[in-house]
Amino acid sequence: MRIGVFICHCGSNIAATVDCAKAAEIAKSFPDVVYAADTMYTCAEPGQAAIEAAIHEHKLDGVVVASCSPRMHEATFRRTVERAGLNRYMFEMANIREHVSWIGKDKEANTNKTAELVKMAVAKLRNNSPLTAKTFDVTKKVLVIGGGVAGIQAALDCAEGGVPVILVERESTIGGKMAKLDKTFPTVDCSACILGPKMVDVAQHPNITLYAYSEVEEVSGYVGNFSVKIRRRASYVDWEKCTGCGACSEKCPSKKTPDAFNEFTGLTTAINIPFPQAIPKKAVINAAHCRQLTKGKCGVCAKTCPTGAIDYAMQDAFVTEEVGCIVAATGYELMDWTVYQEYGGGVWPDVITSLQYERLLSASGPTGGHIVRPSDGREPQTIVFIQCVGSRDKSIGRPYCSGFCCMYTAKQTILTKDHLPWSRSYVFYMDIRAPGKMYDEFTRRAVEEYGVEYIRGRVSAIYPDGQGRYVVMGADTLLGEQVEIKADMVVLAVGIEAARGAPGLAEKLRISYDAYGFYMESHVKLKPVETNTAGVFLAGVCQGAKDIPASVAQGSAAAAKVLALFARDKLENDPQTAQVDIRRCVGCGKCIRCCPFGAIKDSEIRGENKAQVIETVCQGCGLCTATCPQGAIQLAHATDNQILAEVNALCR
Amino acid sequence: MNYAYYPGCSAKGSSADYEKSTQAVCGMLDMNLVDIRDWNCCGSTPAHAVNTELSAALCARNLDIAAQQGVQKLLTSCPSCLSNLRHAAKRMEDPAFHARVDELLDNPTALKFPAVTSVMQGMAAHCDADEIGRHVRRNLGALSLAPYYGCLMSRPAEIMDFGDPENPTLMESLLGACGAKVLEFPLKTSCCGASYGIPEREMTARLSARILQLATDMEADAIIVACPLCQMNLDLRQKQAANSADARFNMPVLYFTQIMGLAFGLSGDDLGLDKLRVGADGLLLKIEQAASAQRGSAEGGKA
Amino acid sequence: MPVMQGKELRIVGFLCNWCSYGGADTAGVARAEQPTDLRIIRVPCSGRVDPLFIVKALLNGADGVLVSGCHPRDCHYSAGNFYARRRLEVLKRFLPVIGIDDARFEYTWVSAAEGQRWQQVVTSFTERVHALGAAPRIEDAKPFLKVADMALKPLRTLGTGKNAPLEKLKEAIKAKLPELECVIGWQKGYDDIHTTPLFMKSAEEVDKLVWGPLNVVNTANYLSQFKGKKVGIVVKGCDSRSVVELLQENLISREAVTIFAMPCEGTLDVARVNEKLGRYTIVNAADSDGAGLLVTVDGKKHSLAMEELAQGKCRCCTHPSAVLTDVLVGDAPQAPAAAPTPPELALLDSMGLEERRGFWRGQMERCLRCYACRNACPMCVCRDHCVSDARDPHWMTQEADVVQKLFFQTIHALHLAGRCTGCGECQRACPVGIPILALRQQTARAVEELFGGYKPGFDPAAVPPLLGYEVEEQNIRETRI
Amino acid sequence: MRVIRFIQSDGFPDFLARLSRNNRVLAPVVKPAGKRSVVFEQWREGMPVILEKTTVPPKEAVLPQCETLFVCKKSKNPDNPEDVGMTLGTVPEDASTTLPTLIFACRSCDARGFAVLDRPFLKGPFADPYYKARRARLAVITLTCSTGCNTCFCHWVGGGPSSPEGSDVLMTEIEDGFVLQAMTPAGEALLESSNLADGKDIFPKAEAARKAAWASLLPAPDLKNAQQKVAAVFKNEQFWREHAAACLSCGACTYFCPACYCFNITDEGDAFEADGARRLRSWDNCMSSLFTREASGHNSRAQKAQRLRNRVSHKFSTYPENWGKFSCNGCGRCISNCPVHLDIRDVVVNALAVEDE
Repeated sequence: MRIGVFICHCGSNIAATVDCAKAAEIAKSFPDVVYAADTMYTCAEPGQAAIEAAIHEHKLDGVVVASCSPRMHEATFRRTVERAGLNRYMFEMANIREHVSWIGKDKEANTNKTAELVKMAVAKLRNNSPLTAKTFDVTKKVLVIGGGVAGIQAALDCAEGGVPVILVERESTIGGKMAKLDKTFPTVDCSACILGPKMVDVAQHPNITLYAYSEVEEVSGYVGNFSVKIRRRASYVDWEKCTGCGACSEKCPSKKTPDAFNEFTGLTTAINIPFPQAIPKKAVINAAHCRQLTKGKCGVCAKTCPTGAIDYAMQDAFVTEEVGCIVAATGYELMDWTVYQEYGGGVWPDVITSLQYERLLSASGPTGGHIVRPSDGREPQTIVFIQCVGSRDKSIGRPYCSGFCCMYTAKQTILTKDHLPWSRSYVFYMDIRAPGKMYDEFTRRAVEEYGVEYIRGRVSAIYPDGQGRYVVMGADTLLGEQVEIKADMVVLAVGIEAARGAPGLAEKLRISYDAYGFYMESHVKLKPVETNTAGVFLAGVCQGAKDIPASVAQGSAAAAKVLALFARDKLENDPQTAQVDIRRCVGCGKCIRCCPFGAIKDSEIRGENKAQVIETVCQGCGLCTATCPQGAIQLAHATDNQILAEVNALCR
Repeated sequence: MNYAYYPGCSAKGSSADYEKSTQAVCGMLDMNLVDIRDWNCCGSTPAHAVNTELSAALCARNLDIAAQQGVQKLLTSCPSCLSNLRHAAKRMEDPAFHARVDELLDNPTALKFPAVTSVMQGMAAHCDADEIGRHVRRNLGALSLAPYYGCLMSRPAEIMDFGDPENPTLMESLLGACGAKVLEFPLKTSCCGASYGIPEREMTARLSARILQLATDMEADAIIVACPLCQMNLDLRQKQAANSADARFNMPVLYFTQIMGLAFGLSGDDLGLDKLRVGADGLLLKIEQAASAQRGSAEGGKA
Repeated sequence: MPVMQGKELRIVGFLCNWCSYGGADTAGVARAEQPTDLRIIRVPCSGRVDPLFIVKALLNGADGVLVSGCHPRDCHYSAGNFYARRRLEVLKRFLPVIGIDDARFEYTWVSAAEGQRWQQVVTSFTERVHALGAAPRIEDAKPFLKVADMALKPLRTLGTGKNAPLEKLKEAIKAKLPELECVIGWQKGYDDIHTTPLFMKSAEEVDKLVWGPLNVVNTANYLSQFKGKKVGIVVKGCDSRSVVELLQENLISREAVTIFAMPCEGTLDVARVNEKLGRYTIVNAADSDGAGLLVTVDGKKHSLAMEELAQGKCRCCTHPSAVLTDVLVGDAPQAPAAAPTPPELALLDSMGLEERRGFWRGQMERCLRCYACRNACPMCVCRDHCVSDARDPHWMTQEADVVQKLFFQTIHALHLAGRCTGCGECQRACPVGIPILALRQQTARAVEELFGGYKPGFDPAAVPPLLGYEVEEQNIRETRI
Repeated sequence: MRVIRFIQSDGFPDFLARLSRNNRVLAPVVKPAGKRSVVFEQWREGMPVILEKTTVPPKEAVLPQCETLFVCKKSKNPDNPEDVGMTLGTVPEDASTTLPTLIFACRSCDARGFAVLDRPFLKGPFADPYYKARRARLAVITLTCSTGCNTCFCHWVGGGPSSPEGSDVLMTEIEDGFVLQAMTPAGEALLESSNLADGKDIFPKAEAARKAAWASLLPAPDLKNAQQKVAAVFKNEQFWREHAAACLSCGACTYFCPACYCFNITDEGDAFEADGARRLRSWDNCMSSLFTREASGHNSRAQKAQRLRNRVSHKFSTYPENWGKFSCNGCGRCISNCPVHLDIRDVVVNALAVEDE
């Protein structure tokens, strides 16, 4: 080989504590090095030009740059050598700034260390070989998982961009949590009024295929070419025939079915349509409460249905869809707040969650929009709102802020005053977090215009006073006093957690999730929509707490990522993937067992089992290489011999 | 069956009725409580507030004596004693602390102390609900009882090992086994004011009043306690509490052993009921009335 | 390039690209001053770090090796560091057995944000290595030869299988033989006190089958070469555990193998038998009295008592009966529930690090690299593709020095971690009697301690510990720096 | 009759010390191990010698397990990094190259091994200089065997317990001492330079002992047709498959054979490093599949049956074809060291029994 070495001064960043000229001189003694120089700013235009010139002049076929971290400029210099006609992988970098000049002042030691790092880079480079990316086709179709507002937005934006969308929703209707809300902050406009049209758009858009009451069963493949198996759960109603007339529900004799859509604040029928604006507006039988399905006799709905859509024998069905990208928008759930024994642990009927309160406020809710106590149906006079129930509480393992509770609590107090003008509302809060546009003004309105009493402090206990009311004991930390309020109703702003089943889906999608089940974005700041699995994007609360505007924005952002990816007809892989030497492979399958990405499969070659890497799925971690005892599978650009060359440069 | 027992100072004075009823009820349950020899005060409230090591030394001496007697499990009635003994045992697990305390005591103490637990837990471990039920001679079904543990019995949870620190339920089980109607009493672990009855009389009165008020509002016939100090604040100072809340209370405050003793058919004398400031006559009357009503209906049935 | 004399020591770091390398960058950006000894090798993931890189460095002059990856759950590749944690922890427990101070190797987790922590990690690790000083090299150690006491008291009744229902077994084999390519067993070898593997294809050949304490060869070794064919195998308890491992690794399929088993009463340590008999020309007679063999060689009678001459592994064998069978003939004998530390390992346990280095130097000097150990190992599945002779990857040179030889044994031991059933064939096969089993026993002990008492060779469906992980490891204490 | 000397049983330390003045004396010693292992080691004052047949043959004295053939070093012109100079470095010296080697208490079979090695290394069209250098300075004192053993069969293949081939001195144990008989001029010189007593008078005792040893051997089969018979079964795949079935393809047979001499050449190290690049010659093992694996991946002996056939054929058919003698001396180590107790005698005897087609 003919290797050129460039030692960068980085102005005085490196040169102040490293003798760059001496290091370049030492580098000349290394094997295959035919050219070595020290340069002032290697990354600057003249520095890069010097590299290109040297490649041409000295017929270099490999380049080592000793400068800053490769995390900073490896991509830069790879482009440089590529411009000069070399393969981008015939380049190595020695980090002599972050790892040398900036962390020690001993110039002799630093110079020696620089020379050794260059020697290691040269040793590795001598074992490098050119790598080229492979191209492959893209299925220009996207799967959106979750039909809440984030998923709806992502689906609509993709569909508008001309991409066919498969939208999978676990419940029988899309709309998610937003569909359950009465009004939205900070404008106090009707949630159903702004979400409803979007839901209708989903139903009507020619590019969107909606699978409601369905779940993702299996995901295989890789960016551009995913294959997704979807389980369509048995609804016991043939949706092809169901017109959504609701006659079944009117006649259903099983009227004591818990109403999940109404957050169990009321009862419904075993066959029902969750709410009038449901999309799709189709009936579903709750199998656990249907008399026909549990006891084998009833059949009222089947008799009632004018289109004969009822099918008690229906089984789960499966469809497989081929897509190029996946957007996960699985949303959230309220955490199980009953761990708070001091708030009654779910025992006191008039201590309810904020989402239950939304249903009480909602005109389409179980009380028709009248605020009444679940225990006795009386209108409450004093309502206490407690924030951060299950948020920012390390004692129960929930250290994070749920993000939007401060705002909806303010909204709920305002709505309460509108509904019950003579009522009094108290809010126990830790801090008011209202950083959005018009948000702080909104909370101030609650305090200043609606006379809501905000008390900064926590509630230590709630207990019934024996007379039908509740004593709320708390602290007012601003006044340094204990507070006791006799309340008729208590509303808990319950913290959120990732949707039920989120980790399981993450494993199917091969994306990471945090300790609370929220999906991990690729980079907290710079890649908030991407995941570590190429082609899988995130939208909405599944990635972390966010309110409606942010969820919608992220839905659009995910769609933008999808559209950008689909703007190309072919995709390229990163060629730093594992490669199998089939002569050495004995087909023991240890690599297959370990691969975190399912990127290795068992294939038969001339009657023998051999490992085969799916290059487009391989992410280049090298776990397989460390696992294979005979070294038959080697991660390109980090092969055993390449790493051994570096070890041998240091230890012999 | 013999159990090593640490009575604590109150048992010999202000809560002699607790002691008397405890001995009586345990006796009926075949729990023979045997005092450890030459025990001393646990240090009560003041000691640990002044010096942790000196306080631990007082307890360690008791624990060491018990250990030397070969005791495996030591029972005590008073939550304050229990707390002190258990805290000391925990702190003594630290070898350095152990060494310093040994120095204070002029004697090396045992490396392993017996486990200390409350008489209430001891009782529950000794016999099950059915066994307790077998001893019931008086039907308490007419009574609504408010179980009140006080703040000390279950806290801190990691030291006291008394179940859910906010919502212990052991007393409910025992009272329930005796046939009483036990109220879900939300303030069961709230503070009564404890030893602040003297320096902060107003505050104590207010705290006790809250408990008494709730019990009254919930139409409890009595508050049942397990702590001498709670009993004193709620019973002896009931009038002070009433004054502070501008209310009137007439709430008997009995030790759980006293009400169990009543259920077991023991007499008021056996249980030291005469020591109560708010008498239990009303309770006894209600039990009796209910019993005669039942007899009446039973006889009526015969007729 | 030699280290700077008196100033630095040779410390090699393997850092994952995504977290720790970034953490080291962050430390640099923060100008967090650090000792200059460390040389960092950037790898994609801590899971890429083959523990053998570390051994290679430590055997060839590194004074310390540091591996750092993303914090658990933060791996860029989701699980690489979980695998790394298990493998590196096993390595950490292995190093002392070859005389390398485990304090010279450390692994830890540093995120890209933790510049300060990185500074502290480098500083404290460098200080630790400097406190230990320059690493002594194995080839400089004073040879220290010591022999393990193999004549231990057996924990179970040993016997010669004299009353084992061999005829019944033969009938069973004959019954199944028509469906099978062949059945692997043992036959009389070149004389009456040596047996050799038998491949039965006909009823006449079944009649050659022998049973007894001379059946030392692990028949499972031959199974994988019959992959794709239906074969039968006669096993001792220990052999059956190798069969289970082969099944676990998909090297054979359960349907294709028929397992015939008889409970084993122990086998003889043939090397010690040979030593006891001395040089002889001919075996005149051989018989068994149940407690041992009675042989007459060159007209002289010898009693080969099982109690005295059984293989070390047989004395405390916990599973004399096969753990997996299709045809089991005979009744299972009594066996101890757990085995004590094996004698080879106990010997090493009794030594200090310097003695161990001397021990291995002295032992390895006579190794001829014949690889009988490797080829006798039923779990050495690389077979003709062993890295010992490969140039790509080029882990070892062909030089006949102690470092290469010990490195090979380390490769074998680490490749067998979590897979070795302790059958001892490696050691038995060694013509010059190097007690290499101790190295495998050490990895087995580490695996057992670390992974909930896992013992290989019992459950074909189990996930081998080093091919799996737990998010929260019960027995791994993670942060040492 | 050549020079004959006598040494008392307790006279070895003095004798060896004297020999060690000018020689690297390799003598058998026991290595403590779970399995008894006897190896040749350079004798040093106080080292207890054991007069047993060694586990490892003395072949290493002339053909080391691994030897550096040459060292190559590269250096650069400091002014012009493109100008790379290459020099041959010095091969690190060790006792095997600096001193003449004397093998003490060799056995006849092993001594005959040197004769087997000499033919291809010295007597072919090209003499191997590395081998030649060591061989020229090798002397062998052979202890004649007093009995046969269960695995050895020297008398099948032209040798015997006191076969002189390859030995400079034959040493035979008699009552309270040993008779040493020079067999070559080198042996004569060696004995003459010693201060041992003359042994001509008691030589008959030695002769009697040797005869007794011969007499103790079991009868040998006639191998005069072995070369032709082994060659004849060459294509009988079934024959070789059956005999190789139990073989593990390890090197215990070849590496411990005093007459196996196949080697491999590899380059290790880096010419720019201080220790340079080394060209190594190391023992190779024809039982390993790597032995014939070509760079293309093709392997002409992929099956172990083919490899066993090669080993046995080489010893009993092709080597004799070239050199007129078996390249097996019947030491039996391939039998005793085989992990699965395979027996080369069976292969040969069975080959003899195969009816010609």
